[in-house]
Amino acid sequence: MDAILLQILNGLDKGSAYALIALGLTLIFGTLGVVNFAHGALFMIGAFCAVTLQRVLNFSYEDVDESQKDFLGNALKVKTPYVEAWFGPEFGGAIIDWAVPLAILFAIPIMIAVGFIMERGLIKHFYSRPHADQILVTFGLAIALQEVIKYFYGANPIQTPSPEALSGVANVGALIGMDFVYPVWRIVYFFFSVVIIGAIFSFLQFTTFGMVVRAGMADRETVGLLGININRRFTIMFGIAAAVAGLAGVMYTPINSPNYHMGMDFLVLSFVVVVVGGMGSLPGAVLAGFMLGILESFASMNEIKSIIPGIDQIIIYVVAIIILLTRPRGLMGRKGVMEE
Amino acid sequence: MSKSAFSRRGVLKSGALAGTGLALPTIFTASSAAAFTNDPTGSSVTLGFNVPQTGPYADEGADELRAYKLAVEHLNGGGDGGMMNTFSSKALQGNGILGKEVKYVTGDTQTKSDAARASAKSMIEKDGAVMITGGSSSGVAIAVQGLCQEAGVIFMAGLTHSNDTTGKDKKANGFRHFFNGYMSAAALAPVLKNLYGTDRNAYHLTADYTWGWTQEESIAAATEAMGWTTVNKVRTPLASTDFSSYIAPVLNSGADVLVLNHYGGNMVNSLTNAVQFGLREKVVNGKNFEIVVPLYSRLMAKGAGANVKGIHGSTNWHWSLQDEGSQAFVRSFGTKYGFPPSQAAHTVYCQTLLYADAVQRAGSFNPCAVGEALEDYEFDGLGNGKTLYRGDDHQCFKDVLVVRGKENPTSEFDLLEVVEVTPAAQVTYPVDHPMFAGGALGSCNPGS
Amino acid sequence: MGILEVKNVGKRFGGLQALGDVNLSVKENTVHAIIGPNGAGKSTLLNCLVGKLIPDTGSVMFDGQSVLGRKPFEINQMGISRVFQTPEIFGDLTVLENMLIPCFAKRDGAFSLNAISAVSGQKDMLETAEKMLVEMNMADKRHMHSASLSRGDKRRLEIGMCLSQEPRLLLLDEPTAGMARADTNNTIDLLKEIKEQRDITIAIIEHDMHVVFSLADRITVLAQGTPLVEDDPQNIRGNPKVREAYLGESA
Amino acid sequence: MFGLENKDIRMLLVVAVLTLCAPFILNPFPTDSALAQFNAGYPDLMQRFVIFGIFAVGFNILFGLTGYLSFGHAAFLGVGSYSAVWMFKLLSMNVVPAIVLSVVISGLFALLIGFVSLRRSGIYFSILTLAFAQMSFNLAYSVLTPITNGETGLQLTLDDPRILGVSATADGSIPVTNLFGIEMRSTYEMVVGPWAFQFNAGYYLCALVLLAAFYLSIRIFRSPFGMMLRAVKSNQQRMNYTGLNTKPYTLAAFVISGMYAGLAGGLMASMDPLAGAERMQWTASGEVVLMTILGGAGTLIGPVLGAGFIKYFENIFSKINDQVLHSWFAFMPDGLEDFVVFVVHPFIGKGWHLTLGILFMLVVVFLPGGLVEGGQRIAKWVKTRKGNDDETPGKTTPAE
Repeated sequence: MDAILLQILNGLDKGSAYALIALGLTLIFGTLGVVNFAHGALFMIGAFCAVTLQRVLNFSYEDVDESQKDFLGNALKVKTPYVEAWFGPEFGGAIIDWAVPLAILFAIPIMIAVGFIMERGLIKHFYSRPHADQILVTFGLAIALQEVIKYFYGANPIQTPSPEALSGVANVGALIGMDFVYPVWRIVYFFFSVVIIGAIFSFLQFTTFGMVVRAGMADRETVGLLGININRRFTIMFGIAAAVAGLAGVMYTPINSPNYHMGMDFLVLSFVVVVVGGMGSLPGAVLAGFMLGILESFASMNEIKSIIPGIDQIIIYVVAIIILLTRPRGLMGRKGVMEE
Repeated sequence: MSKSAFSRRGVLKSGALAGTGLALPTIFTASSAAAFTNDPTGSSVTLGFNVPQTGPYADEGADELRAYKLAVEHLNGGGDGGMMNTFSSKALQGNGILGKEVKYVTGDTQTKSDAARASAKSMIEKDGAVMITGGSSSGVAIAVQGLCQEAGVIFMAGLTHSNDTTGKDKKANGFRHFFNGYMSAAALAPVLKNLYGTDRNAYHLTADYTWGWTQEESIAAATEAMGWTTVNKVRTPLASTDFSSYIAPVLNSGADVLVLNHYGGNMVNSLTNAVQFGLREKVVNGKNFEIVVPLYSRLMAKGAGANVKGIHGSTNWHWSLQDEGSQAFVRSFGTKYGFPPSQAAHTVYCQTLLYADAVQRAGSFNPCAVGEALEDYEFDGLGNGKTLYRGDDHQCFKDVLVVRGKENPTSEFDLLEVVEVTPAAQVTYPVDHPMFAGGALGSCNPGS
Repeated sequence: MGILEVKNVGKRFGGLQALGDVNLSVKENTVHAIIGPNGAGKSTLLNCLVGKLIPDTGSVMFDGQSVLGRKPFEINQMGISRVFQTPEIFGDLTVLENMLIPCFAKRDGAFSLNAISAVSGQKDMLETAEKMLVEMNMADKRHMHSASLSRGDKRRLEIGMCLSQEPRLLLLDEPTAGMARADTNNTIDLLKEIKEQRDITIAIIEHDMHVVFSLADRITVLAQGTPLVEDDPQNIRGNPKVREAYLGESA
Repeated sequence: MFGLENKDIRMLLVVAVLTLCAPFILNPFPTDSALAQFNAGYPDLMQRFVIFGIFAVGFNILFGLTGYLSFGHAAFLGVGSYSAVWMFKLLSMNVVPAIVLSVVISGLFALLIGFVSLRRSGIYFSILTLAFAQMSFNLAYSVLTPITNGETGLQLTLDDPRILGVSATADGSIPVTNLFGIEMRSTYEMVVGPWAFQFNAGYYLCALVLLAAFYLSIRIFRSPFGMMLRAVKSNQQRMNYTGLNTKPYTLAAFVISGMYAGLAGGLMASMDPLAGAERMQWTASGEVVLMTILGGAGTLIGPVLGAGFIKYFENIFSKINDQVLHSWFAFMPDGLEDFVVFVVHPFIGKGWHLTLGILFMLVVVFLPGGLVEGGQRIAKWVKTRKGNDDETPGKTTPAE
């Protein structure tokens, strides 16, 4: 019983990353009709916003300590971050410790800017081009972006720990009268994603801007005829989608150390999530994200693996096939979206 | 029909059939001038450094490349000579190999067998490389080793830890300096016994491919032999990035030791996840829960950050070793590049030197002669103490380091500390050991 | 007994009764028009005839065989061709290729793995297609990309494609919708020509009374999913029920 | 001739000349010159050009004609390779049975996957094919190891049975692949002045197969079947209402392109008897998609150009290192040399991916029809210039 609850929790937590990425991807699909293979790269850039902030906060000056030796036998240079020197070791240390949450503030403007530049500079020219061209250009962009990151940060994963206070485990089982623990940061990630998803949905539901965008998703031409400048709004939506992917990346860094190809690792999966959810459906993407997360967690249980060996390797794809064959347009897809 | 498989650009260069302006077809046969593939007849000899330059192991590949360049410099008499000064064999003169200047070509394995073989083939066919070396994973090493056997050049493996490389997939033209899964287990087991006792329940998480399996098998056998119970062996998909769903069941499994048979990015993530789930603070059956990472790499340990503290594993070599050879290598590498070398860098540097030395001693680049010179060759001064290149399986037998994540690192390189140097005798196994059975070296192939 | 016999066909969409109890008989070699106000169920009925929709009740017989449960391509192979409201042609192909495809479909059936012989070597097919192009007055446009044709030409092409299959029943779904007067008249002339020169039955769904009265031999008026009247054009013109339900002042 | 029209014969002849003379064309620089780095005329790479050309030509029959974008075609290439290697292990080292088996098996595999996947269209179809291919890859890497040898890849060993051959040669090595005795790896070297050209038996086998495959693809493009496939892409609704059943058309195209992929896989294994699971990974499927689009989807020659382009970068650019750069720019003053090397450095060697990514973007932005369009533009430009020079100077030829 514990084991099952734990895997459900784990699935929700995995699913929140899938859902966040798929949400942005489907926003771009839905509004702009663009197949964005660079969406994983946006997630990765978000993660490297956190890495960058951590590096910036750790800019250090060096003191020579004669009592210690470095690897060549010379006197060791001890590094002290400027932040600690300016704000005192305690407060300065706390700032460095909270680098990842702080990076959210840092990442939002950067990601929106990246989104704007991408849309205005490149994607815009591809609205009326075939999907194949969109795939080629965004894939090229994704490769170029990740190579740039690799050039500056290397290929190895980079450790970006969560704040001390949010590390460790919490006894979540106690809430329901049981006893099992779960990492605090992963719980934080789950609630964070719920907040972001909620914010996006309310934004689309309750603002005029959101209403126009939703109308545009349903029928772009009609909205254009009303004399509303839908293109500018779509640019903003692209910025928002980039920001969502970026924030998902920032908060993901303590869970797994980021590296330059993490975007590609998520790319295929996020496409599967979006399609299983149904093209052009935001609730579908979120639902599919959580569903696949939970199923993936279950499939990795020993009890299930011993019945069907290797099921955890392929569960996502098996589910995708079953759903697409039984529900032609995924869970909640609309008719006629990307069926040609 | 010609039997010549691969080009010998060297011959042609010096042959200089130019001048006549005529197309002059030549067919090389076994009886032609060259007796083996890519016989360097000019004033230089070309080595092929085939390392991952893209993909997850690109940093390790870059470090290997640095070591190769250093080795070439030393072989050609440049720099401070590095380990050439401490190497027990004094055959190398610092004037290249057999008086020929050492040149090199580089390629990208992408950590994919196909790409690695394509790259190695281009080195052999286009650049006339007489030896291929490098790599950062066992799949690639075995694939390229097979290719070199067919092509008739020597393969000096880089970082490859699977038992199979010198076990069921061993080849007469392939040589491995790096240690393997069995040796890791043999070195680790006694240390673990001392630290954690004989009554332990181990839970294995294993990368689901051949390297992972051989290591899992080795560690399980060694720990079971000293009284531990293996609670479970769980295979994790290679493509996993988040291991939480595999870690969660460990919590209530009754296990008190977690063995992570992962390498590279997988290792960083699974270890990070394990620590996240509070396994290190956990107490099971009145004992502290422990995590073991049998194959450590300092470059990768960096990605796991503070999570490695206090966690034991094994490694082929570490820059903090105090012997003369290691010191010399760290000095020349560190002076040139500004940071200490990794174990991958060390092993490929050694391999390059060992190859050059064998050629020098054999007096020929012929793979069969080189192979003979390397087989059952005993040497010292390359950082791992007295070492034997066993002739029966082309595996090096040398001391293995048991290391621990350092609690208070003084710099970004100072992540591991050596706990014990397990002597070579303790990790040596008979050549017909069941974990290595099923293959045959075959006979050396000089090509042509 | 007509060539097309629709009996007691009904179709619901959720709570909406799109078709009530439709009975319709189309006589061979006549032009039968189906008219009715918007939402009368004309398109639903048409879709039931061609296999796009399956009616909940009733039967549809074509030449003595039921079409129900058959796929659109099977129904087409039985001899029913359909012209769409907005011309459906192969926009990426040339006009000649557009015309060739139905010829091949007629000769080779629903599927043929004719992958080795060249199209340009099939002289008989080319001849048939060329003949039809001449008939449609489009021979000079044969190598044009069909997507770049004018609306009127697309319509002619589509009708030509249907005719080259030599169907026994041609279904036309508002063939002049959105056309300028001149184009509409051209289309009427074309259809008249077809009617006179060929042994063909035509069923036409139309909004434009001018078209209906110029062409039809028989008219069924549909209202709220059920046939109101079926009669000759002159009687329909004078029928007060029809005036009330549909024609209103415009007649 | 060959039942083709004149322009198709011309194209076939061009391809024939290009492939048969590839050892010359791809080795334009003298062996000792600094630019020899750009020579691609060695057997392995030439084989790869041709094999991936076959793969892309086949993929184009599906994607270029019907518009169905399969993201799992690498699975058929992988299955073809495995079949061929198993044939080498069990039956004989002759490549003919191996290639035949790989085409048959991958055709059956394509029939199965196509039958299921073609129930959906558009992106739903793409994801279904992707899912099947990824499943094949993941399973081949792990639980199917007894058949695929997992991570290491399926290789020949000294104790393979090889019913119609020997397990090991007299000198104790694994026998090599051959075509009725002609060893695939045998190479004949011709030296002309400072140049050296390599003629490899395996390459010529691949080249002939490519020509046959290309010829077949021309026939398909020009056939009624090919026209029907283009009609599927253009308007499925009209297809259905013209009495045509689209499903068998798309399925046939899928199976044919799957068999092309299997042929490529079988040839790959015949040139180098190893089959690795990563041949089936989505990145490999993506690669053939990129090759086709890059070259020009729906054109005959485009996919071959795209395949050559990508493989050239993968194999030639990745091998350029700083040492090579320095030797190129050695003529410059020291400071400038270092600066130039510094600027170029990120784009070569380990940065070849970056160059490739940027080139993808440039091609798709400036040449919407792929490389073929680039070729057409150049041809037009040349024609225009010629027209100006020859006829009426000053009067520009109107664009078509």
